[in-house]
Amino acid sequence: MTYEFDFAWLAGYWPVFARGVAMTIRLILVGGVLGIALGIFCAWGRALGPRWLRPLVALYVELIRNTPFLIQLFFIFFGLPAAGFRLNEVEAASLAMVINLGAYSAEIIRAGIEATPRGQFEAGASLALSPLQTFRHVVLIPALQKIWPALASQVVIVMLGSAVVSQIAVEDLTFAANFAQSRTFRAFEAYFLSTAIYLALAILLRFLLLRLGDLLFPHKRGAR
Amino acid sequence: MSLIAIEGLRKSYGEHEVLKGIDLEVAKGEVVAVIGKSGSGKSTLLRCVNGLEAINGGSITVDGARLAGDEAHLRALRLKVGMIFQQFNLFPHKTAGQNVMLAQQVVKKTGKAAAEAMARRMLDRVGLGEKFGAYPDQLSGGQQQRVAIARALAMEPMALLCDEITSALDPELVGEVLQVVRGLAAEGMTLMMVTHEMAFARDVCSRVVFMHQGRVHEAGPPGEVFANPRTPELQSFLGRVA
Amino acid sequence: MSLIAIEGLRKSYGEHEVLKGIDLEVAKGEVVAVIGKSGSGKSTLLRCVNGLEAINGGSITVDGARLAGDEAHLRALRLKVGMIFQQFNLFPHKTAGQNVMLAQQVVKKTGKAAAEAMARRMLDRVGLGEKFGAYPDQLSGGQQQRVAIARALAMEPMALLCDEITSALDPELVGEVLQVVRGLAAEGMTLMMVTHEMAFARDVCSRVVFMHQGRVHEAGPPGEVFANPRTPELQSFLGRVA
Amino acid sequence: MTQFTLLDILRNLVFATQWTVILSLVSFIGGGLLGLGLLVLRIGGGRIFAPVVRVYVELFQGTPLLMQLFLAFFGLGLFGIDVPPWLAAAVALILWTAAFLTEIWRGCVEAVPKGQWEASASLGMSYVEQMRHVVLPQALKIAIPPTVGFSVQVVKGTALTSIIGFTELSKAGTVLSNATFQPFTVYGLVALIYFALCFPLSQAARHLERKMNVAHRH
Amino acid sequence: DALEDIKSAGIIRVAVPQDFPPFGSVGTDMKPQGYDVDMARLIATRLNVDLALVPVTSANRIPFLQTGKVDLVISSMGKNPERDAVIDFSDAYAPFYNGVFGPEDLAIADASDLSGRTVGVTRGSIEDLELTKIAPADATLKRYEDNNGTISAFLSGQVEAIATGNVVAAAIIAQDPPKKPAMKFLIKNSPCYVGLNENEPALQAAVNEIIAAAKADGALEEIAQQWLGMGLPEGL
Ligand SMILES: Nc1ncnc2c1ncn2[C@@H]1O[C@H](COP(=O)(O)OP(=O)(O)OP(=O)(O)O)[C@@H](O)[C@H]1O
Ligand SMILES: Nc1ncnc2c1ncn2[C@@H]1O[C@H](COP(=O)(O)OP(=O)(O)OP(=O)(O)O)[C@@H](O)[C@H]1O
Ligand SMILES: [Mg+2]
Ligand SMILES: [Mg+2]
Repeated sequence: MTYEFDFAWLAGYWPVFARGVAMTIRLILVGGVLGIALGIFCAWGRALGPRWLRPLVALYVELIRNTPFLIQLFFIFFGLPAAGFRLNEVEAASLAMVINLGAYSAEIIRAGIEATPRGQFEAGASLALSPLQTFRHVVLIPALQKIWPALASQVVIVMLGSAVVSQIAVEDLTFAANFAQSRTFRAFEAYFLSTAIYLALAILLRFLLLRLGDLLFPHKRGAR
Repeated sequence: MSLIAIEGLRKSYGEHEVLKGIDLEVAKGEVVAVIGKSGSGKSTLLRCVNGLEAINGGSITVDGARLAGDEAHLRALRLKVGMIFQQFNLFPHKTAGQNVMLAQQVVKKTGKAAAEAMARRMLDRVGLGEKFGAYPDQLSGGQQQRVAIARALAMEPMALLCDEITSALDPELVGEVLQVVRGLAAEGMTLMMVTHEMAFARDVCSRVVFMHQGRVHEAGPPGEVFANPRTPELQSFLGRVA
Repeated sequence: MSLIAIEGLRKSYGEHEVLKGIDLEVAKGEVVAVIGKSGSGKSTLLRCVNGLEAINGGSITVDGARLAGDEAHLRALRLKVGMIFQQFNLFPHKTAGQNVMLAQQVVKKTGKAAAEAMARRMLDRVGLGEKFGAYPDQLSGGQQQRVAIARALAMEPMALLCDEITSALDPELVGEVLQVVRGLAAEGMTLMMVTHEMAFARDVCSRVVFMHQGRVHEAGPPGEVFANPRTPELQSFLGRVA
Repeated sequence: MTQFTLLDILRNLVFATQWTVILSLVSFIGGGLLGLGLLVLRIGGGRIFAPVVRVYVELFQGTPLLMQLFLAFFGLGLFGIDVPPWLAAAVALILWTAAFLTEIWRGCVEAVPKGQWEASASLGMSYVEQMRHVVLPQALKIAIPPTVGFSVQVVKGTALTSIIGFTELSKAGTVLSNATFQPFTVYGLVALIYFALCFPLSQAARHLERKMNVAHRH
Repeated sequence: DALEDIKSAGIIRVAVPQDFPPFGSVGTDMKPQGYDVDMARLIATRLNVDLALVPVTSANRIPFLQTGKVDLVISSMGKNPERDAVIDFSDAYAPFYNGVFGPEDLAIADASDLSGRTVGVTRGSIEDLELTKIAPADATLKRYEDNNGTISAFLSGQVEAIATGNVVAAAIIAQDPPKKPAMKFLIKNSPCYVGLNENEPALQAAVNEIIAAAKADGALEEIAQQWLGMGLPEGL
């Protein structure tokens, strides 16, 4: 079988791809920032929070981690309106990503918190810091620093996983590929292109996150 | 009236009773050395006085206020009594100066400028004026421990609890930390310190408390305690350490 | 002829030259104490002799064979020279006995029965005959360090390198380890040890080497070195430690 | 239009679940073996193989699994190589799983304290002997919880094989909801089945992790 | 030559949809059924070969064809010049009654009334292609992966109207949902074509012949009655 690759059609479709890339970036920006914020809150809730909060967080984390993202997306987009809460597809996709990353990052950040030596909590306490102040000023930053690479990987995974939001008509990068191929039947070219863009985005995103880590944690700690 | 008054203090971990009724008073300006074998409950005693452990019986009174378990009381207590740990426990993501400033700003709501001035004063006092901007892992163990002391002092506590603060240090660095403590004692700070440095205890302390199996087994001025240990346990303990 | 001969040894980490030309000979049966301030290069020296660090200049000769960087030479060297670390470094997934047996079986291809017999003998020798089946985390620090000694001895090395082997131990446990080392010295083992235990060095060692800023600054019999330190650096070092 | 009872839906979903399970097992076992080989190359492969493995990992972790499956199945077809869907699915999933497991395990090997390497070196062990007797046994132990944890991702990852024509659980869900117009029933059941598959795995991972923290504090 | 190959193998492999009723969905036994499936069966019978059905989605049906994993794609495909450049099409084999549907009280009479409104449609389907051409610029088309997405979007109120086949709309109404889709206007009646690889004139001719014959002898009419609930239109 000889197949001739042909990218001439791209002339008409590059705006679709450009918009798709922009949408994917927008989703991961919102999902990343809010997802990690939610993750921090949940990690705190599960490791140090009030007793009543812990099982709730655990339930949320387990529900999300043990079901596919696509199904979560469907429930948010198609299901929530039945409960009188309508989100458009972009909002729904963003929310799904926040909730998804929130659950995963909660587990990762919790590991960082639990790896914090007890002495740090005690030092905070003995200086009369409240538990919340100790968490905020003493525990959080070193804990985040410890798990930052893992967190960066998870953000990349969520970015790649966001490909399925095209199923609820979000016009992201995968949508662009699907859309172009549904018109031109140039499936290989469309998917090949989108794969290459995803790879570039993944590498770039990881690089930027690690740089961000350097900025957030300017002081590299020596080998423990 | 004594600054710290401990009465009938009991503390258990599960089944295991670690403190079996401790009575101890520490007057203002006193320097008390707590000695004893590993596992005799020295650390536990100090941690109870700092409210880091919930107690199972008896009472602890600091400056007239009895210690209760709720957050507000605990914070009030800890403002009166500072604690320094064997493992320094400096905050690794903050410089020496920020370590000293943090609690002032967060707990006492001191302004940044005032907190910084205080931090510089305290770091000067422990001989580390020029290390304000250094991170903990850029400091030697002895320097880290001195920062920890400065950090506790910056809260202007009425007493300091020190738990084997030189045990994690290389022998050469022990001196510089003890020098700082000696200075504090001379200035009249109330100190309660667990230590293995017998020579130091003899020189500096006004009273030595020997703990054994969760009780105060013997106590008295260092001259008496070290020269004429009455119980065989203390005799054997001193024999081994010296 | 000396067992270990170090000539003009240089070692740098990046820009930082840590050993600046070390000359040192250790005869068979000698017990050499290496002392010096933190960062003076003591550990680095020992690690070079054990081939754990690649060297940048000079030579190290053990029992007539010059140390080269390839795997075969390194293994031959390490069979002649054992090393014991500050942090014990026992294999946590193996019992005391298995810790001692492993290298015999894997490296020397000793049969299981012979390796076990040797392990029992060596554990007996360090006073831990009955701990054969215990896992490291079931042993105290002092016991763990003695297993580490037994493990090194089981390889029947010509010399042992000891890097602050008591520094991670609680003061009460130091004695039991030093007791074992004292026994080895008495039996004629060649020892090169970094230590902060000056009293021990004075009692047991045949020579003391004082390192300062990557050089051997002063060396001699302990009587001389401790009684009449010639350089101000050694004087100040001894003054601080003693 | 054909009428489906709830039982019909459930029966078909459970039937499709067997593909999910089979694919998961294949990718996990195959990916584990391949990952182990890659791990050895990654940490002991020197200047030639280690970077190759790094690029491999970057490639497979940096692109959507969906696209990997697509290219494995159709891409090879373009070159006239006719791979059956089960083979393409297995190969792509194995390659993908291996990329992640290699990285997870590398982290575990690096978590073994340096002192263990030094102690075993000073006893005269060669690199391979150190690995075999000292480092890997310890790394393996640390590796169990995250590995079991990752299996959850593998189970969910198999959903994407529908792109090459596999009717596993989630594809069956799509097809059924298109036939019945009852998306909530169908997807609700799908979610439940996934949860039933994955929850025990993640619980096991957590349990192992906790057990390990209690048992060994080295 | 593909036709030769099919005959000598004694089997024809046909890609059919599984997520696009009534053209392709599944029965309770998970076996494909629908207009496209019957069409495939018809072609196989008349070629006197066995039939292998390969379920596909809109995302992978063309790769299946191009990599030689199937001989024909019968997947309610519409034709456009771009598509025609990549694969070949047979004559039309099925009509497609597309309309825009909305709730009773939604006032839409023709394409221009879609101005400012959100319409759901299944991506890559004929109605997607056609509606894209005729919808005013300020109408928003939301393109879902499959019919199910489109319908769910309508029922959950995520879109105001949907473009779909009349049979699909009828099936929704049969479920008696709170929101019933009523026909607003008909999109151009655009037929479906069988897709096959380029440069296979023999196979193309054979398929066209079968389609013509089936139109003439009523076989296609029967299929249409069964799945679309109405006969073939004039001039298909
Ligand atoms: N968190 C804890 N849970 C259970 N038991 C504990 C805990 N902390 C301390 N113990 C036990 O309480 C006893 C006293 O411990 P403590 O740390 O007070 O002794 P210590 O005198 O400070 O000893 P050392 O000189 O070794 O520091 C010991 O038997 C110890 O095992
Ligand atoms: N792996 C390394 N990379 C870079 N620098 C190192 C490394 N190991 C040691 N050094 C540096 O080499 C110097 C000598 O270190 P070494 O550990 O030999 O000192 P030491 O005399 O053993 O000190 P100590 O008494 O604290 O153990 C120190 O300045 C140290 O910072
Ligand atoms: Mg203690
Ligand atoms: Mg050293």
